Amino acid sequence: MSSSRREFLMSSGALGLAGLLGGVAPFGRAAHAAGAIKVGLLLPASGTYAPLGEAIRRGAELYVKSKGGALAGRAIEFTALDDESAPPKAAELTNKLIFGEKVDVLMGTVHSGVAAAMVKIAREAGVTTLVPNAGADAITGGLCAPNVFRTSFANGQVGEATAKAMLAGGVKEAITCTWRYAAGEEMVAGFKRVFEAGGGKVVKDIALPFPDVEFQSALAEIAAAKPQAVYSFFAGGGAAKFIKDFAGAGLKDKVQLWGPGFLTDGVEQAVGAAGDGVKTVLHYADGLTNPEDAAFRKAFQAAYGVAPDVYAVQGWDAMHVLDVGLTAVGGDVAKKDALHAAMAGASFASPRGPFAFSANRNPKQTFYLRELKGGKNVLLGVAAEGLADVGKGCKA
Amino acid sequence: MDLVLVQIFNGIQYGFLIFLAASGLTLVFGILGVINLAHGSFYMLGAYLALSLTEATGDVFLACLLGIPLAAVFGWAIERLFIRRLYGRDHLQQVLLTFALILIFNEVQRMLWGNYPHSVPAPTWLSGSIRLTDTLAYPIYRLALTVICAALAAAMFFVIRKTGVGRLIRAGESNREMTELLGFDANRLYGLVFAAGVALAALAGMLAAPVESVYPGIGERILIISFVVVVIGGIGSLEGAFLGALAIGVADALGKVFLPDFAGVLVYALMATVLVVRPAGLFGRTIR
Amino acid sequence: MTIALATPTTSSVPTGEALLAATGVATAHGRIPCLRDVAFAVRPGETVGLLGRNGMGKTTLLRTLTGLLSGGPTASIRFRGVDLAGRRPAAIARAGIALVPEGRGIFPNLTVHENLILAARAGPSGKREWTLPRVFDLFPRLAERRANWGDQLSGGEQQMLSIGRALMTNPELLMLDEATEGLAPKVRDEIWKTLRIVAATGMAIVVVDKNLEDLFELADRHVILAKGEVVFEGPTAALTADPALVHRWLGV
Amino acid sequence: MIRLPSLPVLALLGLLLIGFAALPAFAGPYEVKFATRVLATAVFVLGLDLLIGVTGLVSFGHAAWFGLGAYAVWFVTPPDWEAANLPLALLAAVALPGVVAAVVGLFAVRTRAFYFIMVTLAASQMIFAFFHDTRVAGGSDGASIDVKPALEIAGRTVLDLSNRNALLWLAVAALALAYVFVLTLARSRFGRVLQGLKANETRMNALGFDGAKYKWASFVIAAMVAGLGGAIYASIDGFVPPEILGWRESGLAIMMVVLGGVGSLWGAILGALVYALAEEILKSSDLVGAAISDHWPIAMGVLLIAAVLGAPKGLAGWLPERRARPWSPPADAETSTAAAAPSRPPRLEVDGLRRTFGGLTAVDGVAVAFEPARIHAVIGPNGAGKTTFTNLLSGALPVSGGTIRLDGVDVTALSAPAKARRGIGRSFQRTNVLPGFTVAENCELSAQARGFAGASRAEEARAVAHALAATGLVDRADRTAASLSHGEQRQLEIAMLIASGAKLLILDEPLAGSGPEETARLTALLKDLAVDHTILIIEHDMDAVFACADTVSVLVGGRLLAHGAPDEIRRDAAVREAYLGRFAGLEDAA
Repeated sequence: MSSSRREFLMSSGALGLAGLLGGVAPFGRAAHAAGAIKVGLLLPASGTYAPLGEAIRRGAELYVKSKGGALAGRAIEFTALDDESAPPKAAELTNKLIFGEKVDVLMGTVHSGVAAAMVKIAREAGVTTLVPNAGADAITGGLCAPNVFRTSFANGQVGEATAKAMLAGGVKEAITCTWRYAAGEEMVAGFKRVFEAGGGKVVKDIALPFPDVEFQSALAEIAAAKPQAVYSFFAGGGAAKFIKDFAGAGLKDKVQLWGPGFLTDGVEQAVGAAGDGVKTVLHYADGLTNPEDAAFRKAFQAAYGVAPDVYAVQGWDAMHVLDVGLTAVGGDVAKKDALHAAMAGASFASPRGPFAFSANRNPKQTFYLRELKGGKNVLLGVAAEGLADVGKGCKA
Repeated sequence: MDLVLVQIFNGIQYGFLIFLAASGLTLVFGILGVINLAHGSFYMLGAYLALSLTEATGDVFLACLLGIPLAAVFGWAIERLFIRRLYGRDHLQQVLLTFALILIFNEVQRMLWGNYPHSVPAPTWLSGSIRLTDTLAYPIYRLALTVICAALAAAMFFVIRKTGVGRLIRAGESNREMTELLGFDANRLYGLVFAAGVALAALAGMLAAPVESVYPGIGERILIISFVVVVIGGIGSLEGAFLGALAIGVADALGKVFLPDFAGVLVYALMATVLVVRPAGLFGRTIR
Repeated sequence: MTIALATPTTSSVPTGEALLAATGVATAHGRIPCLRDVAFAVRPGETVGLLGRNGMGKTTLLRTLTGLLSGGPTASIRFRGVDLAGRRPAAIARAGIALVPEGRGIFPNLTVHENLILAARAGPSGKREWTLPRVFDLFPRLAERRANWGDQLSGGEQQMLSIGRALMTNPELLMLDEATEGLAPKVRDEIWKTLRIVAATGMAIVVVDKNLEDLFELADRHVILAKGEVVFEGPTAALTADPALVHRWLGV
Repeated sequence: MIRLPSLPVLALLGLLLIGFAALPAFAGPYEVKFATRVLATAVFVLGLDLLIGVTGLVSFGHAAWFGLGAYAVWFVTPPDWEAANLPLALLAAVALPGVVAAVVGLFAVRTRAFYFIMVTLAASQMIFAFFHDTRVAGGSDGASIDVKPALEIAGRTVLDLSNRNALLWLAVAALALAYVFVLTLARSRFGRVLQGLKANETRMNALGFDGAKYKWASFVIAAMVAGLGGAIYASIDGFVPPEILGWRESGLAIMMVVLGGVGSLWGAILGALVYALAEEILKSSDLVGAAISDHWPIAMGVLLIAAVLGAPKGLAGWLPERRARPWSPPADAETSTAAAAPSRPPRLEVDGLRRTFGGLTAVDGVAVAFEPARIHAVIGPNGAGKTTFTNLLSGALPVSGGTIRLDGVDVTALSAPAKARRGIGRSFQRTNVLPGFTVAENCELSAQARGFAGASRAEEARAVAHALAATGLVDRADRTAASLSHGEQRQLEIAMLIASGAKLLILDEPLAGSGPEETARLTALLKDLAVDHTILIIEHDMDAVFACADTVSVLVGGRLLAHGAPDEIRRDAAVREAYLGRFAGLEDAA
């Protein structure tokens, strides 16, 4: 695969750089095993979202392992790059996976900004693309394309579900608090759309530069405004710190803390008692009763020694969707149209409950209301059922 | 109104912390004449030392006690190996070499401690909160941090003003040649000052670890802020750095509440304004 | 006007006795040579006047002797039997050579008191003859100004402080560059008086100054530099006896 | 002086460009995109080298201009799916950084060295914070350009940047253009002044150039060049993250400049390429082994430290430099030397001249007249106020009182450049030639200052020929100033003054550091020049002063103690007293 690259480098050599560089080919990589399908993982392995990236990778790998290491008879080979949740590197790394590594399937990522850049390139390249987390509305909205599939959520979708639960829980006024970036804004926009339509009042919007974790100013503002509740979207390390600082500022017993489930997922242990009573809404929860979840949790615990979270489910389901598609085309990734059509039609029982795609290839799914208690996201009930995103289908 | 007061307090607390980091930078720059871009890496080193040593000892203050000498020795070695070659060279080379050091330090951090963010627990005996208003409480560790930083600032001023080492540092800052003519080896003085600068940055990182959480690249924000503080205060001026740090801290805290979109711009705008009005910073350039 | 070019008579300084014996000093600023093969010696307890017009190399020689400049590969600077050539200034200072530099080198951000105690150390042979009280004794004015910052002093006070500070290091050889330049006549007289007191303690002194009369009164011997070379070396009497010589090398 | 590239360098650059342009024929999309990014970076770094290498300003915020160029493309790209206009995008990418840099530059060029570094850093961080923290252009997520610029002529799309090969070729063309532009600029009369500022700003101001204006202009131009690079960058993936404005990118660009060789310009291109390739190589485990590729930043850091300490001249140091084009006298030099020569040397008259610094009076009521076509020496002990006196005459310092008249015209209040244009030229205590320039180029730069006084190019060329001839440097014309002997450098200083059109030469210690032979040659030269110049020298070498001066003025304690013919001065009792103290009387006693 890399003969053209060697030529490129040879030509550099011919251009007088040979002496300089020792005539070496910097882009060369060993060709992958014949017959294997190459899946490129663009996931954060560092930074505030690193734990999320790891969970997604584990979920995906576990699914493939559970199928004996092959989908539709084709071995799956993963190639991972660390995107550091840094948008500036997104384009370069995506190019590297698609054109450098020549992956058959691209899977990524957590950060919405990185995902937006990735999807732009993936659309042009037409490579089969799975988005296992980043909820940027545009990915299955303005940027949507037949080759792009999301197995997680759209940001607005989660915000809407949370607003429904908060209204149902009797919350009338709230402050929103999030990072000032696409995901945060969309989570808030979706929330406000439904919350205000349902008679709720948003007192104030607080937005911090991403990924700032100095929350003192925000907490002081919240304390000064004394709202009934805070609707807050943070994730990963930032979420853990927000919950702890929220309690440390003495707000825990005065103001209800609500948010999309990312606020508490993966940080249940880290926040300890400070997190007790935080209510969140998500398309996954601890204590679901479906058999798929029971099996999934058992396998995950056995493989990695920790309980899975929503990110692991999203990674798992991404491979499940790919599995459906590959099975339909007999493992031939070159039949892209058929592959993508089959994937778009995927409908199966996921650990999160029933899974199917909307017209935008974003999941239509159930959202659960949970409360963090003693280090567990305890299921309180269903917040919204069969909720789709607001996207209106692709333009192209 | 409460909010303003609370924010001023938050700003002062943040200001003290950046003073600790910036004081090392201003000393190194004022006396050695070296632009040290790697200063933030030493803050990062401190934060990670706090992480490891707190795990080992169970208390972040014990970690500080162990970490300070470690950081100082590390700084002394870095001065011997690299910084010493930069004296008298032009700024371009100083910028480059210390920039290259950042690349190396960041990667070493990744090798030793990995990429995940970690949190460092505040000591249990300081883990509560004090109620400020009926809705707002303030974590005791943050209060303690403010007190400790204030005490350290006072100690630093005492050392600089009242002790033999302080005299020598001030002398070296104003006239290197004359200190040598009086029999003091400037290279040793420079090694000492650099080690002290590293220890101060690391100490700031160690103390901040419980409130900031520890993550890769933690030093870079503090690096740029420290430079802003040094320029506002006047190169080599501890008083200037002190006032500059407090001004930046308060401006940042108030900006976050009242001009949320422009809080980041505000800090640099403050520096630009100071430079236009007083091109050499608030306090000329000698340490008294 | 007859001009007698006196060649350096190194024979008048038997090296065996010399406190300081420098030979082959050839200092250059970049590609401009400033000193050309200069030899310079000081005997124990002797006071030497170093003369020459501006730009002829006096300051350069003092700076070379104190290690601030390199005397070139041929230089040998033996002091109390040890070759100091190539040593760092701090090591030379500790070996017992103190310089009161042109411009005085007062630390403006240290008080008078701090300027003095910063320098306090025992001499190379372990003696501590010059202490803070004794310096204040020598310059009562400094005692009055002890709490003032260095940059709050008048020129004369600064020069006193610079001399006092040099003495605090208990040197074996005290060198002064432009000892009284820019000072009022009364202050000059005080400086000269002080230098005579110091010389009387047996300390070796090298003085660069333009006031020949005072210098001739103080110094035992003189060295004249011109264009980076030693053009005269001899006792004071040799100069006072030959005004033409003085005019040739120092006059207008 | 920045030279045209030598033949091997030209060949290398040509091959590189052809190689880049031909890349799509044998490489895949990844390589094409990689190469395009290298080209964009090279344009950016080229702009920075114009600042660092030519003007001598180390900017630690240059990425702001690169980033603004990229964002500018976003600003002019319509959010819908209509085609974006390529010429408009490129224009915006150059104009936006240019306008912002014009404002920042007003403040930045007033600072020096460290403060310049800090001001540019602060400016770029401010711009970064603006784009990162506000949602003006996508905030921290970055700006997404959905439709790439295209060039349409008469309804036909001629060049569409969404075609990656087209973008590559545009990038190749942009780099080639940017290189030719920056090189031409650096070698132009304007660029020559910039290089002069880098070598010695005080000197340039004394010659009559307003350094701040030139620095400002180069700051803005460098920003615009970087903006062009940013436009290409933005078109690669249609994605502009705010981090490209930040200090890390600025630092990397400085790395590339230094790696390539500061001030060579083509080195910037090589620096960008080699840095990118080195990073790729170090990241590739096949080539360097997993032990290194897993921790490539360490290897990169070590390489860079080695490069900084070991090869300060960078890659450019390894390839030959082209020699300077030999200087040739203008065709009409023979006939017109006389015409270029000064019409008549001026008379300088000062009255009651005074200058105080705080409480100290450095020059105290000096009144003296310097007759034309003579050598006047000013002597006096250290601290007598001689240098202050010359600074007042040349305009480097404003006077506190008194008047200065040049041929009867009051020039007291004029600035240094203005006085220089009136024919007052001064040299400095330390030699002050521009070491990297040839002798002829040094003089040409000085002669350029005549342009302010309305001299034509031909007159400038004649002035150079005249200056070289008058100072006996014609056979040294093509040597670099750095390679001259000390005495020759002094001659060159004087030649520069003459070339600049000075009629009154104020020379501060022209003989300092000269050996006897050089002294003899220089004094002979001064005597020759005194035919059509008025010369004022400050000198400590009394033998030389009394050998060549027509009058001697003695300054003591800021006052004019005596003024007269050398013999009078020699006999003056007050002067002797000043020089020898009370010992002056001993001669009479003896």
